[in-house]
Amino acid sequence: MSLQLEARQEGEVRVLVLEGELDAQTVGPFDKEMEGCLARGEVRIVLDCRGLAFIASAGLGVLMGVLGPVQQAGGTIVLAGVQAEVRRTFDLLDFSSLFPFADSLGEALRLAAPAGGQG
Amino acid sequence: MSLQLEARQEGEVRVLVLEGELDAQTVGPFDKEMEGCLARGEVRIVLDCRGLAFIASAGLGVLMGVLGPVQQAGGTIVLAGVQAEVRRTFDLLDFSSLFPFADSLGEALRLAAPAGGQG
Amino acid sequence: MPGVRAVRFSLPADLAYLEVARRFLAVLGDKSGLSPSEVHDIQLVVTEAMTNVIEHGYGPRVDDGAAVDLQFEVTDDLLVLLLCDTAPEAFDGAGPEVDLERYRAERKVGGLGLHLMRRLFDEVGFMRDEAGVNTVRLVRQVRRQS
Amino acid sequence: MPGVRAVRFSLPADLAYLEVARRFLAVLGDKSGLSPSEVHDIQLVVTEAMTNVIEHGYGPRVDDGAAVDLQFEVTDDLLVLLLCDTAPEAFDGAGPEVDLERYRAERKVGGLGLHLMRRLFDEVGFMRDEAGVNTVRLVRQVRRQS
Ligand SMILES: Nc1ncnc2c1ncn2[C@@H]1O[C@H](COP(=O)(O)OP(=O)(O)O)[C@@H](O)[C@H]1O
Ligand SMILES: Nc1ncnc2c1ncn2[C@@H]1O[C@H](COP(=O)(O)OP(=O)(O)O)[C@@H](O)[C@H]1O
Repeated sequence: MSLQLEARQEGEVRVLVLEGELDAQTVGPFDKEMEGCLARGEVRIVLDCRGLAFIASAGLGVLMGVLGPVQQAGGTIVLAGVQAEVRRTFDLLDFSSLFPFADSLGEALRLAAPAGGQG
Repeated sequence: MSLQLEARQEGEVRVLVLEGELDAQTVGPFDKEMEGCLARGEVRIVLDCRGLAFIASAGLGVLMGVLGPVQQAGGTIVLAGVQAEVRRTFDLLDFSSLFPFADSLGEALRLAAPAGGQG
Repeated sequence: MPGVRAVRFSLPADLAYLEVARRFLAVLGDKSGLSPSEVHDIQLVVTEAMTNVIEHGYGPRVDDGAAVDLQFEVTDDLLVLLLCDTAPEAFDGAGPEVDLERYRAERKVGGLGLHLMRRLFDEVGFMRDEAGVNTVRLVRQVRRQS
Repeated sequence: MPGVRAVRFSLPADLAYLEVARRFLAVLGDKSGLSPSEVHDIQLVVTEAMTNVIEHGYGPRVDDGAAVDLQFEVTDDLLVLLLCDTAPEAFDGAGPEVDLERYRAERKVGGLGLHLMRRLFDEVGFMRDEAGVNTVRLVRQVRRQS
């Protein structure tokens, strides 16, 4: 299993569901998906991380790589339901301030929607 | 953890609850408990195996060691709620016919009680 | 179908590590796509072989650095397990077949471990090389999750 | 409190085995009485170090038998991890500190792995011996489950 990836559209928001563990072995499909969003101009992104148990720097590298372009295009990347251990990795790299974290998927969708966090 | 052992009396039946894994490392307390039962004449024994995930030959050796004396004293050893993998080890050694297996603890208690399996 | 290239691990020659061996084997079996019941058989056989190495091979006066080395490999249709130790005692696998009747009459006679190993694996070999390394080699056809 | 005498394991130098390494470390951490968060830190650091050995040390032309050897040891209050490989490339751990600003501006620049290793462990040492064995040595105080 390692990493399961699922994408769906919710109004103007692209939702990516991550389940499993994100490391250099499993990061490929996630990278491709994020680059695809960027290429298609789908820059309001929610990552549903409730099922994500682990993230290595390879996963953070992808996120950091797309964050700038996403923001320049007026978009955002909201992280929903991040588990404590995944959050810890963001904290260790001082990356937590760069992303909105939402406890629930609903809150994340509100933050990512046009009227929401990017106001 | 490895093996948790709990003993209690239910009427005339001694109930031993086994939780975890029974191997050469963890068999000591179980051996002692069974020998204690035998010494005290508590020969109507139910082993509650619902939480027992693994048994090695060391555990079966103890059982086989006490079975004869227990039966000679008019007693019985009933196995309750044995998981498939533990049962498999009994089967592999052709020991399954030597013990009454009960699906539930209630059935095991009936089989072990004076009016039960030992008639 | 996934295989597992040779993975080796080395555990202290101490019964307290039987459980660690089983957990490691569960990880490797899972990675190889083996069924839970196949994983159980592997755990059982390795528990028996490792117990024997510790109890009979090294014995009670085992020194602190003594280890049991395991190798796990799954190819397309073959599972190969190797257990290596440097116990002074050589063992060729010979011994009386287990006798169920004796088991009932006497108390705690041995022989169940080897019986299980032979019952569950197609090949159960014992070797000792010139360097004093003892190897138990266990081979069987892979039965995968359907 | 339980410790763990040195346990070693050897995995193929293949990113597909990062997950196996993490599962093994979870077993050993659990056996050593480490807290889940301590186990996570160990998994993270080993994932980073092993990824580097595979991607930078061995590189894309790695041969099939190449391995990464891990050793895990917990004494009373010290956790020592060793990662050994025989990659041709020597590495001394030198490199620019990670720059968060550059990270925002550029895309996928490196340096996060080493940063995490240094952030989480008291000692992060890189060595290469005459036999061509590279060792990463990671040491930190144990934080146990309360
Ligand atoms: N690794 C070994 N080194 C030395 N002797 C062994 C080894 N494995 C098995 N034996 C011998 O074979 C006998 C049978 O082993 P086994 O079937 O596992 O039963 P048990 O260990 O309960 O006696 C042991 O009692 C021991 O004398
Ligand atoms: N084991 C190694 N062998 C050779 N070079 C290495 C090794 N580990 C790290 N490096 C070098 O150090 C750099 C920084 O590593 P790291 O912080 O993990 O980031 P990344 O791997 O994402 O580049 C790598 O890009 C590589 O050049």
